[in-house]
Amino acid sequence: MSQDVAAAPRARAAQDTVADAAATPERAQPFAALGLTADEYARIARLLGRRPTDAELAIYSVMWSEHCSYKSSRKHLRQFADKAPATDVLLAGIGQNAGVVDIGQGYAVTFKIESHNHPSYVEPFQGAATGVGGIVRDILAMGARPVAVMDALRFGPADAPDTRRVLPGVVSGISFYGNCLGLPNIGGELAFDPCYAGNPLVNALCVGVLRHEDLKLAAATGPGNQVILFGSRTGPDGIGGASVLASASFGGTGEGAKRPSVQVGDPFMEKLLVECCLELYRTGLVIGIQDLGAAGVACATTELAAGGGTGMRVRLDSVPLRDASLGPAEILMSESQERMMAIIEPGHVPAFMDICAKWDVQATVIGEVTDTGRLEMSWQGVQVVDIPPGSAADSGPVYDRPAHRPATQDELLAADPGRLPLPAAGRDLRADLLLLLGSPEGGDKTWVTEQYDHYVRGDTVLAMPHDAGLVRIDAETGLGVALATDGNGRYCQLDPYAGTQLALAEAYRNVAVTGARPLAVTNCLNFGSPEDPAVMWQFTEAVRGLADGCQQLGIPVTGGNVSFYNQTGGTPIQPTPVVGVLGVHDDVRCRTVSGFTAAGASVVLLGDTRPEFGGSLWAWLRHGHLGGRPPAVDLDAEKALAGLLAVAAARGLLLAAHDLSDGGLALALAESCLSGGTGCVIQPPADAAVFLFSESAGRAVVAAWPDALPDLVSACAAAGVSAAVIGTTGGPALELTGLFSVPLADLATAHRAALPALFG
Amino acid sequence: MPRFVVDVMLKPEIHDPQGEAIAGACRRLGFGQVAGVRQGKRFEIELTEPASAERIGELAAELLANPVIEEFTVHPG
Amino acid sequence: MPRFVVDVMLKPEIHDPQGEAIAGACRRLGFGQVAGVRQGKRFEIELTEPASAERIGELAAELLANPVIEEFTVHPG
Amino acid sequence: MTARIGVVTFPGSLDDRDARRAVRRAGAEPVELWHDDASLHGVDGVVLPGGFSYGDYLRCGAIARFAPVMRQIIEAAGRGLPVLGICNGFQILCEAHLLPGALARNAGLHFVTRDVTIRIENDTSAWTRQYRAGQHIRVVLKSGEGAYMADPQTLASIEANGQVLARYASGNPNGSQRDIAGVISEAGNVAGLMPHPEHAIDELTGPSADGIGFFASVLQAVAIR
Ligand SMILES: Nc1ncnc2c1ncn2[C@@H]1O[C@H](COP(=O)(O)OP(=O)(O)O)[C@@H](O)[C@H]1O
Ligand SMILES: [Mg+2]
Repeated sequence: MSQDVAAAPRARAAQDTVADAAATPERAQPFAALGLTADEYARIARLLGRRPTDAELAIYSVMWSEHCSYKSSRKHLRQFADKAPATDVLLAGIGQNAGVVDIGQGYAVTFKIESHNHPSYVEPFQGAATGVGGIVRDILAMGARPVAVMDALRFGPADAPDTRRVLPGVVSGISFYGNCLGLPNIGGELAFDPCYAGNPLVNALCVGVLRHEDLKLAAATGPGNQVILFGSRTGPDGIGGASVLASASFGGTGEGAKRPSVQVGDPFMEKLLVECCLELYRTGLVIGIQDLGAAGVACATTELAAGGGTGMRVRLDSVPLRDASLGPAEILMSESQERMMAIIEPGHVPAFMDICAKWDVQATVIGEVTDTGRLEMSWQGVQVVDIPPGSAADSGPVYDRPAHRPATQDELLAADPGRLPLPAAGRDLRADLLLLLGSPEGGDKTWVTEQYDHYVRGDTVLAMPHDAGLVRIDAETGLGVALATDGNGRYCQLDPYAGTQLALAEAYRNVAVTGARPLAVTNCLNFGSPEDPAVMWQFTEAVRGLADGCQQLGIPVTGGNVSFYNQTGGTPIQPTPVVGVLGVHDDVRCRTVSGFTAAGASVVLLGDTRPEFGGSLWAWLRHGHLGGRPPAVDLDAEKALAGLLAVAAARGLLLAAHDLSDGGLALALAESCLSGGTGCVIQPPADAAVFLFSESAGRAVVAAWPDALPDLVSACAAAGVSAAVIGTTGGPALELTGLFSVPLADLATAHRAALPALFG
Repeated sequence: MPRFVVDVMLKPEIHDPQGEAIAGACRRLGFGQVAGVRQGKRFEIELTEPASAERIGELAAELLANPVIEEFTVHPG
Repeated sequence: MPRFVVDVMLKPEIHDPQGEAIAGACRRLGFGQVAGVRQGKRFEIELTEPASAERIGELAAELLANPVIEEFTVHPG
Repeated sequence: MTARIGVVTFPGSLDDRDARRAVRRAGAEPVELWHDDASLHGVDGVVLPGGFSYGDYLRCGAIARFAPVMRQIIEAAGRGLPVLGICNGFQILCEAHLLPGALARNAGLHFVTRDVTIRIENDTSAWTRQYRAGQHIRVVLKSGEGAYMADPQTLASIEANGQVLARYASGNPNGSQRDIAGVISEAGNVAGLMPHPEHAIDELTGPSADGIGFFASVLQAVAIR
């Protein structure tokens, strides 16, 4: 049970060696149980010129899994590079642990979003916690100091009993890990839909900061350099697959069945690991570094060696274990958390070890870099692995899976929301506003966000409830970065191409309303099974939409993550690409907030409003309707709006700016009133329901001081953004002249009610 | 009043960083003979009327423990 | 290997919101006969060599429990 | 000569950097102290910052109180050195018995991050002399185990001695007895505060700049001492 009292090591005779593999080509191996197809297994044998050993099979099975190899998505993801806009901000792009973007003044930032959906369903607390831990290590591995996290969450119906199990666990897991690590949580999403009932989405984002010269890459170079594994000891975490191998190869003692597929996070160890790595980076001793995530040692060794174009010799029995009964295959596949692998010159090992000791981080030399081009691993004196590392890391299978637009798509588009009765009377409009505002989807998210520390590190300028998180990077100059994530499963269900562009546009707009300049994109593509042609169609449309959209907006995709097999039985989730946009703020002191904080400012609606209710929150909540076309996408208009907002912020024209998305102008106005503590009086046009609830894209509501209004109007004209003065801030209510008035206190009560009523 | 105690512990194969940290602290405090610590939860349940241990076991499995990572024992308190 | 178990509970006069929340959840789940729940901690301690219960009691008093709000019992595991 | 205020970094401390920034902003010189230090390097006061020392495994602050630097701090506090524990630092000071009472799980059972208004009750301590008794200030609360608890005799005696430093004045966020947000030692030099004044030194990044008074106070106290 403890580190000091280890069980007896497994009998060495049981190991399948390279020599055995050559001598017994016919021996049956459980490749199917490890998730490999017969073709893939044959491909491995071809690459090696013999059957793989059990340990090699373990490596290929994890490296060629969908999760690590992107075998179903790779072909499509190429568009992100092929269509990338010409840019000089990208210091490292797709393929690295995370993309790195130049933000000026010698600073760079790296950011990435990743899913932890399935583990969070099985064990919500630990699943979500380790999701945060994993993405933070990705950022750390680039040489950056992690400075903030975000979380995009989607659950089944808010009042479903299972949501009551999953949501609080996920939120407290994120809270526990992120808070304990000292990373401010600066934003995210919370959405509900029946499609996520058996398959919640837990996507975590981390952003880190580095100086240009601190950039680190996952490459093992310099034969003779030492391979050091440091952090937590390796235990039997998350190796359900390896235990298949163990029981199949070793006579099925049943021991394998006990191997847990759930990992337990240790944020305290991760905090030590972060500080330890940053101190190591400062010494300049680190030649290459890689975090250990899914696929653990197997992934880190193959990718480091492949990245360096070298070879590596590893003594697997040097890996410090938490459970001495683990064999080589299990060590290779273990997903134990809070581990990193570094490449260090032999002469620098003592200095490396001293820093690790200072931070109480266990570090062990487990091998060295070679020039053989082979990844060789031994275990108690016998050789159990001898493969070309690139064959596992880069030469996995690539599938061009069939994709077909499902016939049901036409029915969905035909179900036009134009048939839905629109409210016209003040009483009905008011009721619909309160319905949206009081729903879990449209309501206040404080129940969640209050559990997250957004103050730690003292550089958070904006967090919830603002449209984007904003962190200061340099206190002298005011340089900072803004980040937002968005996704909308309903829009994507109707039209995955347009829906994905709408998610991109919303995140872009959320960043822009703070006054920041959008710069780069990350994404997490949550879909059903790629083996389902309808899902594959959704996927290809979404990727094409994102690549085209980024090209048009002139901001590159720097990285991301694909999560397939999000489905319950045969029913996939709505296609849910979650898009993260990062922007740079030249001076965070000029940021624009989302709330009306003072009376007497003109309320101006920017952008054009059309009757667009397809996939809208209003249609869904009021009528349970999902059909028709999602709002039209106009990325040039988004660009013009963003440019205008940056100019207005820099020139100090705005008291507030808030983007319009789910729930349209109605929700945006209510949110601005509530977060700033000031009401407003609005003069609605004739078609009030469209005015209030349509979700036309490319819009924001701003408040401008009367003396700045002429400036704003001319800036709008110059930018080609339509602007309509619709009212004035002030008063104790949200008032729509001639229609209705809701006192702020009543708005607040409705807004705050939903989540506490459900989750306590 | 009838009482039950439910002890919930992480399964032995699940990593228990908390227990490890406590074991380290024990040793630093001079209790060098501490080989390992595992930390779990103890629930003392008071009932208004008698119930079977099986019934309390159902409660434990449903609410007090997550059987994916934890195991529990029920005994009359 | 010698083992001890230390159970740590909040003192009865200290409010246990966690226990109350669990009792409420039990009742909502249909276990209406649950009158009250108190949640504490259970430490399983493995030793490399035998120790007296008094010695483990010292450890508990110094580290495992906070005597201001908690009380503990030691028993061989 | 400017005052030198030590800020301790335990493994798992998180707000040490912010505490140093606040000390500097108040005009003092921040000195980094390490949990393993055998000396306090002659500092004029010490801040134990927020965070999760040693992961807060077991109980918040329970393991940190045995860190080598704590031996020095306990001794120096006995000689009158001003010590302020913020959040996790408060928990450590209670665990070390430098302050009465204990901090228990929030009544709502969740971690709470919230801007709170607190009322300064004692304006004579080394850390609060720049405030007026009864003054309301706006600071940040962020904790999962922030409910102040003590037995009835202890509560009666700290009330009688004026050892309640501050109380929550905008609702009780965590179930603290008598709305207590902070306490001081009998001698008045050791203070514990659950909310974070160091996150309220600049309106750009905090709810107010009210928190700077804690750090300015100790500067004044040190000058007099
Ligand atoms: N899971 C979450 N984690 C952190 N912040 C969240 C989460 N969900 C929502 N938020 C924050 O709450 C605020 C309101 O969310 P939302 O209405 O969805 O914003 P928007 O419509 O601008 O994307 C935003 O500041 C958002 O970042
Ligand atoms: Mg928004």
